[in-house]
Amino acid sequence: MVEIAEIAVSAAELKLGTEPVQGDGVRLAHAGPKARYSLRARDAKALADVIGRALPGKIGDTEGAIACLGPDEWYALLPAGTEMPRGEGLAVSVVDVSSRALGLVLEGPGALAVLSSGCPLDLAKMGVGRATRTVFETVEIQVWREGEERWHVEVWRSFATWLWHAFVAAMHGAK
Amino acid sequence: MTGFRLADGGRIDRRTKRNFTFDGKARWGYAGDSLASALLAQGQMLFGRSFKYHRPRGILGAGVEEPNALVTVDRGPGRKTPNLRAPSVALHDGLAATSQNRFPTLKTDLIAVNNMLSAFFPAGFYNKTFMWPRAAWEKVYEPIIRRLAGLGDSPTTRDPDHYDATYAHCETLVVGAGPAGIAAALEAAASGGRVFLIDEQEEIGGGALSDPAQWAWLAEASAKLAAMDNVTVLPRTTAIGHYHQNFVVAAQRLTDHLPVDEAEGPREKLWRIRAGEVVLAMGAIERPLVFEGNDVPGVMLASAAKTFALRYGVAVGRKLVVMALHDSGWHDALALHKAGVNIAAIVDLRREIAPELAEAARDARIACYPGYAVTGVSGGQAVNGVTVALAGVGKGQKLECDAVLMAGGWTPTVHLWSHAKGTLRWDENWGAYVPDKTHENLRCVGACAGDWDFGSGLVRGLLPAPKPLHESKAFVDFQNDVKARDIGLAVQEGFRSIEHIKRYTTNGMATDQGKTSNLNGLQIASGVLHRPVTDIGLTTFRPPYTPQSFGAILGHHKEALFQPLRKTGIDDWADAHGAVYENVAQWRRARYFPQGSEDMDAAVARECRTVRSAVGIFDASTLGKIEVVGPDAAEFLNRMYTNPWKSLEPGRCRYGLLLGEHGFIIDDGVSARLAPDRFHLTTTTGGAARVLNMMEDYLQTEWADLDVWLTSTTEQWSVIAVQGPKARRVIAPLVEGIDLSPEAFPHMAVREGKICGVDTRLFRVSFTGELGFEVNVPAEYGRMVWEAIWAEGEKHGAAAYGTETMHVLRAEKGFIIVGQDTDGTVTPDDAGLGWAVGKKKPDFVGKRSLARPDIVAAGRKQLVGLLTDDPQAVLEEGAQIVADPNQPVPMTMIGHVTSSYHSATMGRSIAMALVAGGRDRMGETLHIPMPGKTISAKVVAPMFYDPEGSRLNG
Amino acid sequence: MTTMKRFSGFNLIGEAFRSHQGWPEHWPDKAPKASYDAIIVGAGGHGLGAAYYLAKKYGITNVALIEKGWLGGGNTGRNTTIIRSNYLYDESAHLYDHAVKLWDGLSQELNYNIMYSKRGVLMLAHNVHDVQSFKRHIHANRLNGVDNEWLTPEECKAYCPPLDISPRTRHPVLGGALQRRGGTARHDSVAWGYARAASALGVDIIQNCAVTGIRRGADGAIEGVETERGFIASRRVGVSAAGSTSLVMKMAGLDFPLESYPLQALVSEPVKPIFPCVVMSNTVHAYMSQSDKGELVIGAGTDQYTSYSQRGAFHIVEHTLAAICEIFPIFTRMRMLRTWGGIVDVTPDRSPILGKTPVKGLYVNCGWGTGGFKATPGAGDLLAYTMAHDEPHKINAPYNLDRFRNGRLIDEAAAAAVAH
Amino acid sequence: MLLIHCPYCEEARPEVEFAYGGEAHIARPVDPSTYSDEQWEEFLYIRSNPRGRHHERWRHAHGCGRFFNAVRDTVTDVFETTYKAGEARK
Repeated sequence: MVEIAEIAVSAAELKLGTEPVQGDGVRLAHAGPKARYSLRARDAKALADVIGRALPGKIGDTEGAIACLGPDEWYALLPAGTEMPRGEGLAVSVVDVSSRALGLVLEGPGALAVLSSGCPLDLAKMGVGRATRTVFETVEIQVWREGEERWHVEVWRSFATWLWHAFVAAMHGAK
Repeated sequence: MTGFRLADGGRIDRRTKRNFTFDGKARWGYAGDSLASALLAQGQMLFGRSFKYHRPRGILGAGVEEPNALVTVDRGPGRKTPNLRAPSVALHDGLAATSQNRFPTLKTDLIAVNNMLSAFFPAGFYNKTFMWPRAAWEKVYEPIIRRLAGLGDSPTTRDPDHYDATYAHCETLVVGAGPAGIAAALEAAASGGRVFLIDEQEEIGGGALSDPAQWAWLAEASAKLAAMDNVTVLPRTTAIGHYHQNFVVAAQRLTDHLPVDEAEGPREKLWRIRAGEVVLAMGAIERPLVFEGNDVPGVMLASAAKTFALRYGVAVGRKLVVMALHDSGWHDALALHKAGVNIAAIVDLRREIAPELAEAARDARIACYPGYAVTGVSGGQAVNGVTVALAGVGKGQKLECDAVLMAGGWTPTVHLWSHAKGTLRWDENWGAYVPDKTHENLRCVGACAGDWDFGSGLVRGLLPAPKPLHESKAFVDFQNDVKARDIGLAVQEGFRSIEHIKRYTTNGMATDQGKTSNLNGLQIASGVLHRPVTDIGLTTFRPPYTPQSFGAILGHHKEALFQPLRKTGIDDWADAHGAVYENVAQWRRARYFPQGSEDMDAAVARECRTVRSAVGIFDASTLGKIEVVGPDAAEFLNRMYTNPWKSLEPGRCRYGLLLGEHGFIIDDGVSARLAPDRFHLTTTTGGAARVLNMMEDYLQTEWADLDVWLTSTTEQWSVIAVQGPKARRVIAPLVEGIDLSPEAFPHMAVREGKICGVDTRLFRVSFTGELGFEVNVPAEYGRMVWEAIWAEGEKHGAAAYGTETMHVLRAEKGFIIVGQDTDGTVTPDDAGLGWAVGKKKPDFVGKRSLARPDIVAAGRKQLVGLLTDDPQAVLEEGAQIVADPNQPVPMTMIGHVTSSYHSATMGRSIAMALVAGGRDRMGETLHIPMPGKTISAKVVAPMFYDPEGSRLNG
Repeated sequence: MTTMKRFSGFNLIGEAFRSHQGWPEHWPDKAPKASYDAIIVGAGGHGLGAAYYLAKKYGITNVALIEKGWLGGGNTGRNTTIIRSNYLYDESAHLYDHAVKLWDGLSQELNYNIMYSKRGVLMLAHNVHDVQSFKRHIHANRLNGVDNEWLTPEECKAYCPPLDISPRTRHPVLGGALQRRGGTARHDSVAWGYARAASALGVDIIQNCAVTGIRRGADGAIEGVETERGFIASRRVGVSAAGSTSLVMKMAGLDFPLESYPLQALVSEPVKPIFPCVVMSNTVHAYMSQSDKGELVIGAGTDQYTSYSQRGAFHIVEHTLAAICEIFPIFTRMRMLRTWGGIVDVTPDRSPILGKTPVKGLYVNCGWGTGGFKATPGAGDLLAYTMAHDEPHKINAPYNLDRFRNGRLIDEAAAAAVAH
Repeated sequence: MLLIHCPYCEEARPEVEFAYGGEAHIARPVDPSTYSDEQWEEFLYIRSNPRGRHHERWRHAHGCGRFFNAVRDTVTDVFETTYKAGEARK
């Protein structure tokens, strides 16, 4: 006789955590509001001139809170409210995506393990100051290694709730 | 010794007793015991019943190769696990195990009658019968077969346990922690790289665990490994498969070895390991011998008996006879003798035995029968003797004993090697397949590489058969009850390849996946076919190495975390206001907002009336959005979309229609030109990712010369649609810096300014036919702005509406929904959207396909409106349309209903449909045959309300 | 002709008393003759069926069936054995229902129990779009005379108790489309049954004989095939080589609209009966049944890239089992016993190509993607018909190569297109 | 899960970051209207589908976002090389 118990919590009932979660050697918290810009150009110099900031030259490098994500793509993660010129008419693309993503921060000696529970990259080999787009299981994220034991994770707003709880599950050994 | 427990020895902790039950009876063992060793210690010989004949079966092996002793372990509600191998179940207090596949009890199994009738159930018997009478297969025979088959019982409730999963990376992964594996790990670790050493057993050591002489070394090596921080040692961890480029998946058992009340955290953990180099040290599995009675409980592998005695301190019998084809049988016999187990005799088909072995046996007063073979075993549920004969022929003589040990040689464990598509080579000295070549950075060490001194043996590991093969009752695959004669029968019936023989006899297809039967089957087949083993082929090993719980494989992906459910920034408000939701792509969207006891129809009717008469507010945030920026933005869109874009002025919007290169509609949406070099595109909710990827594809690979870039802004914006005659009045008080007057802000225009003090991109667009605005604000302000608009709206009798009302309102205007009114086979002209195709444009994605013969042919299905003769009859979406309702089945269908609703506005039902030659059928009456009745409807233009569009101006 | 000893319970008992020594070979292993009236390339279920029906229905018994490996060793022996015909378009419904009609009674016709079990195939709807799409199927099927009925969630649960119909699941079950005549059959038995019956009718089954070339005459027409065992002449050659079809067609100078992808499937350990039917869910991406042996038989997805390696990625299995346990949560403690991979040949509209080719005397049956098993008898019969008459039967006429030029595609998958 | 060397990121990354893009070096005609139905069919649908060396497109969709080309053996699934879009067929 098959009897299927109701699930304790459904996907619809999950809520994005607001308070930091302290796990065994790792802390999960929100990064707080940021200004975010997607920056595109064939010619890095032209783009740098438009925004008046230096750009990292190599994919995966960061400089002044700007990461190089692709050969013609940079991503700026700046203090909330930071404005940026759009460079109208020039062969560049500056798009404000401040509200598109949320930033989550994993910090502590256990942070690497939590991130590795669903991210297939060899993160231990990722240097401090490096950043990349990748995935956590099926969800696209950006990983910024801000310190030996500090990882900033960018995730699109509507995936944040799932990711938050996936992190918590990994922190608590999937309990 | 008490029972069968030896006076001393073994790695068990004799000071710590463990209480458990088997088939409900109280039993006990020691810490460090396996379920098998604890039961053997108490004289339990009978462990299970075979799959087909329900024959009584005992222990064959001491590890994962065990085919017979399968049990169900019950760890409480929802925690029952069938088909576990007794030798691999660690003993703990409160362990509750039951035997399987018997009715009613293990000792008296009525279905064992199958055994008497076994002559009627040879290999492939089910192909030969159960065909008459025809209906009886499903009604009678199949249900019976299903009930008899199947081993244990499936769980029947939700599993309360959780499972963990992770990725891991290392320079060297060593699979198997026997002496060879440990040595490889130590060597790799010295170089400083990350090393993983994993082993399926309770503790590392492998074969060394059954050899006290190596324990000191083992303890030392274990300590050394534990002390190195670049080494991760994982016991109770089985490498289940090797995948491309040294991606090895392993499962760690975390709690099943603990009493239920001590089990905390996940039950198992899945390790997805990417390794630079993989070293396989998985050892070898001893091969049983094929002789009459080789399945009587008490007949087992010599290596198993050795493990039970030396690792667990258990004698598998009081008087043992060893049947050897291989020196390892002698070594094991001598080791057992040394451990205090009574070895009555060693029988070996070989006439010449290495002198030092023969001598040692003599010193141990073990009777030796060189040149002899076992020809039969006496005993039913336990062995009471064996018959041995010179060269295995003739009557022979009976030797009394209560256990028979088989030493038939060794089979290297090459499973993972084969998963990796590594090739195998037949090794004459081993009489087995050993690793040959691989394109992975993968190597085998120790026994699984064919590199281990077992001494010598007869390479063709078969005993002479006293009877002709077709009479042989000797077993090859114990669990599946495959006898030597079944393999003979398969060959006799024309099966030549081992794949066919395996499938016909089911040899090697049981839960042990042929670990002890594949090679014997192969050798028997090669014997009958008089062809070398290598001509018969080898069945490929497939993951997993041993059966693996689904739970660990799906890891965290269950229940609430199975898949993300995307919600908009306004979702909470909808929830608080009683929204009923529907799932669209990964999102959930409010479908309608019932008030009081309203059902969907009532709620939707009210929402529609409110929008048409006053104003409605709708959360459109899930629509896909792409910001297209760069000097060539307009040129790019001109090439992607069917309609012209270059002429669109900044500040204006345009409906865009997107085709696949095959010419069929795949997406649509209204887009705005914010500046000469900047567009704000919208796509369907489900199409967002697909469209962006498609555009990137063309941009990067076909038109790389264009200076334009695409950025997804779907989640940057919350989108609030305010629709209805009072829309302007609702937003006016909230908007700053935008002149909302019709003159300054016409239909299909866009303005940037502020609303509620927040930056907004304000669109004047309408998917309802009413005066309408779509308010785009940064996502985190969506909820605040929505509430402000709602507050204003309430002053004008506004209603919040959901997707269902949105669908009705747009249908009243004949606007299509891609994916509902189109289905991937519809062209712009089919959908009545010919006007949206730039006739003068030389090219756009999909244009060429629109000129293909069948696309320009007459009679294609075209989108039309339908009005039922009975205005209250609402057609079912998906209902099929015919011209002649009285024709016989199969009928000629000329189309189907794509959208159908009751329109409160029109006070009647309306529908849209794709109908062959539809636009030439205006006014024609068509028929929709439904179960029990046929509905008639008139073909009309797909535009039911305000055809002149006057309401757009409020 | 070889004589075929009849299979029956009576003969089985009789043979039991002489240790079954009287059973002859299912099919004698033949060496190729110099020429045949017809050659079929590929001894999977479809090719075996074609050979059988050529001899049985269309009077062409001088037939060679050549196979590069062992018969039934490809997708026939690697699939999840699902049989159904509740397809949307008339062309598909007629094609698959032709097969289902032949499945019925096939055991008796072949005198070989292929274990066709009408357990019912239940397709789950999880969102409004699924419901619209399935209703469209059901109405079309009804007017085509194909059984397919709508079940409420409760009726789905009653039909398949392990199903979780709680509205709180990620993809709640809103209902289902049930075809009661759908079900499963024993894949190996189908191949062996056809092989035995075909060779009894005079068909030469030639295994381990790969085709190395296709010989065409001055007029371009087929003259025969080059094989590892020499040239075999015939003016009629039917290719039914699944994933290898592109390669064989190249030998005839034809490029095909085909790509071959890895498809994985898996089974659990056997357990007592728990799962009474076949359940499919396109939205959650899972389908499952339980075999007579007791194994849960689970179909996984294809990998994203083309490959002939018969080896898939593990994350495909992860996603499949997550989907299975989402719909059937009682199975997380069940254990995966064996996984395997096949090579599926896919056309641009994911419907098969079955008919003539631009080369006179060369016929083709391919592009069945993940759905070939259910069509086995129908595909065999229609390929045989087409070869015998040098023109397609009206059922397979729409499945021609021209459709990729003129745009008359038969796209069932597109018809279930992703929604708004 | 394959490991794929991205010629832009210049490192090997896990397959789940990538999206397969079908056969490579099938250029869309500059003016499709000049194509006959047969030529258009070939462009749209005809694929080489070889057993062995296969030129194919991948997109590092969840990485640098770029499309690139690869040569992979479809029997072993081993990558021979990967190279940037626009570079000559290898």
